[in-house]
Amino acid sequence: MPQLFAMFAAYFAALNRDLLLVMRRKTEVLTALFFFVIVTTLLPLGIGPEPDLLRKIAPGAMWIAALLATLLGLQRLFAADHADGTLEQMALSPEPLSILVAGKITAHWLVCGLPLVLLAPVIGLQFDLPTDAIGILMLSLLIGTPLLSLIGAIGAALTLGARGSALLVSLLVLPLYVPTLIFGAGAVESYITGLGAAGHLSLLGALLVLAIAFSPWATTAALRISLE
Amino acid sequence: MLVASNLSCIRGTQTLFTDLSVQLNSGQWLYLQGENGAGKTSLLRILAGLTLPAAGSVTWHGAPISKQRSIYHTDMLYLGHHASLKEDLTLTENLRSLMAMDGLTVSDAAIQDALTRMGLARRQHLPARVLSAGQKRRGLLARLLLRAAKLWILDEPFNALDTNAITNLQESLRTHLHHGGMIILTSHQTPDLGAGATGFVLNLSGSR
Amino acid sequence: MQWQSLSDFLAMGGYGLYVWGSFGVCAVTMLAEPLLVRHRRRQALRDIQQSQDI
Amino acid sequence: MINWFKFSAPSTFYPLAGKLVPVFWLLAAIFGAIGLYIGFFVAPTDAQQGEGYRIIFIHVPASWMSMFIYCVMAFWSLLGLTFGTRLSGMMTTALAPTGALFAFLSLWTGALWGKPMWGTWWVWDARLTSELILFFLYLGYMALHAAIDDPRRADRAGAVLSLVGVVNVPIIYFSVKWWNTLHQGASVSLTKSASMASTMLWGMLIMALAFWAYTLAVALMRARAIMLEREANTEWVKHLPDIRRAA
Repeated sequence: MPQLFAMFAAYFAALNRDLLLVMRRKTEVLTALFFFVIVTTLLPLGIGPEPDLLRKIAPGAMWIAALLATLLGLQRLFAADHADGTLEQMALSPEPLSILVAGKITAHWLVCGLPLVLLAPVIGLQFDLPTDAIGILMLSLLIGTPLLSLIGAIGAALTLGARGSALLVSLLVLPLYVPTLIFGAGAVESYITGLGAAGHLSLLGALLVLAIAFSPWATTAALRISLE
Repeated sequence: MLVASNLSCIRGTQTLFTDLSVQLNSGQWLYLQGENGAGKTSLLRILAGLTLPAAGSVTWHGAPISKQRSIYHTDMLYLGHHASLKEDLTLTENLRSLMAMDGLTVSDAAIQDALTRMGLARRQHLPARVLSAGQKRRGLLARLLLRAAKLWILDEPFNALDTNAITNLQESLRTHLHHGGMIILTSHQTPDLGAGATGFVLNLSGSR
Repeated sequence: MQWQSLSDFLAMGGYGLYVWGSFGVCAVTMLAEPLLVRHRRRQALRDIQQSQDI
Repeated sequence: MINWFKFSAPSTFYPLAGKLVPVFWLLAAIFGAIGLYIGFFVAPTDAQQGEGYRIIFIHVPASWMSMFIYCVMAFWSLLGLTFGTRLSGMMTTALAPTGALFAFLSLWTGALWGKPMWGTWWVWDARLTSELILFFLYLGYMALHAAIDDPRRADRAGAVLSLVGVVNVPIIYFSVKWWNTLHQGASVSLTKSASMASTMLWGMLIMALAFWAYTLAVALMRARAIMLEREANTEWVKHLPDIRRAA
């Protein structure tokens, strides 16, 4: 029992530290958020103001914007810790590194993913989405954005210390994001067309469970390799 | 206690050392010598369990360190080249989060005490970014006092320290050895670890 | 045998461009790859040779 | 029991691979000749697709190989991460470009098949789309490996990536398939429309064998080159008979 408690303490320590760092340097949250807002605002300007068309592209457009916004800060997820040596100390902690990594991924989601979920209704209104569809959109983002952080962490860890890592992360991570994008945007779309979103959402949930089990482990393996 | 046998290390296409064996018992120190690029840091990282050796094994109390990571990392503390401090956090916050991520809770009083002993009492609430290199180094060394680790692995601990701080640190090292601790370190200058403790000097430059 | 003549064979019943486009690219790449690999091995051998001569 | 670790030492593997390469070239040539003969002279003209369908004799085997090679890479990666053998990383790296080549060929021939049959170079068909993503996975592996300077680290990072990839490939495939049926896009697939006559199946199987032998030959050649590059400073390389011959 005390061991379990120590593990939770370590998890929250990693989470707290990253949140504290974000509080000290607020630009990081705002970058992802601004990017999301700007892309989703520019799209109607580029495509045209017809409400029918906008409603049709809304789920896909917002999901792609969320995906790219997540990608934007991904490369920095471990880079700072790697550069200042704190990652080394985390790897030498008596607590499992995967627990600390899970804490960091949670922090990344709270900073980059959750704000997008909360902002989605406002953007949804821009695209003239009906209220209940906005609810489904928020739900799909709520399940899907942690998935983006979890999968992205693997890519961020793998490219640590590699040349041109910012571009490399996108190349590695984007193919892995395909199922998330399909189920996430698909949920909203099939709800709008009257097919119901339950199937998509439960598959998204299954992927999330799989990623929670698998991603911290793979990320840890990648981090240990990059520390060598 | 700590036994490394037949270690070899390859960096890129270059072989830094082969068939290197070391044993360290309670109350003993190991001082690594060698020019830049001879593999001192690589050896330290292998002994700390950060890097896998190309061949050979490291055991702690008879079991390989990779098999008992949690136990070994409780007993061992490694301080590397890096400051290992977050620039935006104060020294107290830095130490507190490092300790918490090690699964240990320490009181703020204990942190304050350790920082005071390192001569940083008045700097404890400043963000690390405004501190000098030596002050950061001392802030990190305060971890030695907070963690009850048996084995200290220190990469150039005297770097950037002034004479006063060097004397201070040497005193800490001597006390640690006196209480049965173990120390492995690299340094440009030969450290004075007291006549009472036994130790070895390992010269790495001969391997090329 | 369903081909009356060579030109008939090459025409592929009107699909010549597509069929030979596929098989041609396949043949070219599968010939080029081993050649590139052979070049790479020779280069490696040459580098070792040079480093030994010095 | 055979000592596999002995075979996995580059100094033993290098000459062994050298002996195997010509064997696989011969196999590739024989199977290739038989496969092409079946493809062009034995297989009859398709009632619906005319002669255009003959593309599947390379399209389908290339797609099979591109998936198979990725699985083999994942297998070597797992071996490499668990046992830390040097050979596994070299084999994975040696296989990747060939796998990417087959993925590319699959896409290329798919496009050339699609144009006369569907009237378009590209459809977001489930198979084509997942093949495209597989191609990106190969490119990702090669880019990651090339971006890390230390080959040992590059091998291990690549191994983690290919394992993550192999878990994702079926998920990607099913997600794309589901997405495709939902959108009622082109549901025509290559194998379904060509009624799978046994001559065609045989032709594809033999072509697949030819590609398999080709892959082994090229991958072993590339593994030999990689060994020379990486182990240039070791004793066994210095005493290699090849060094004299190359002069």
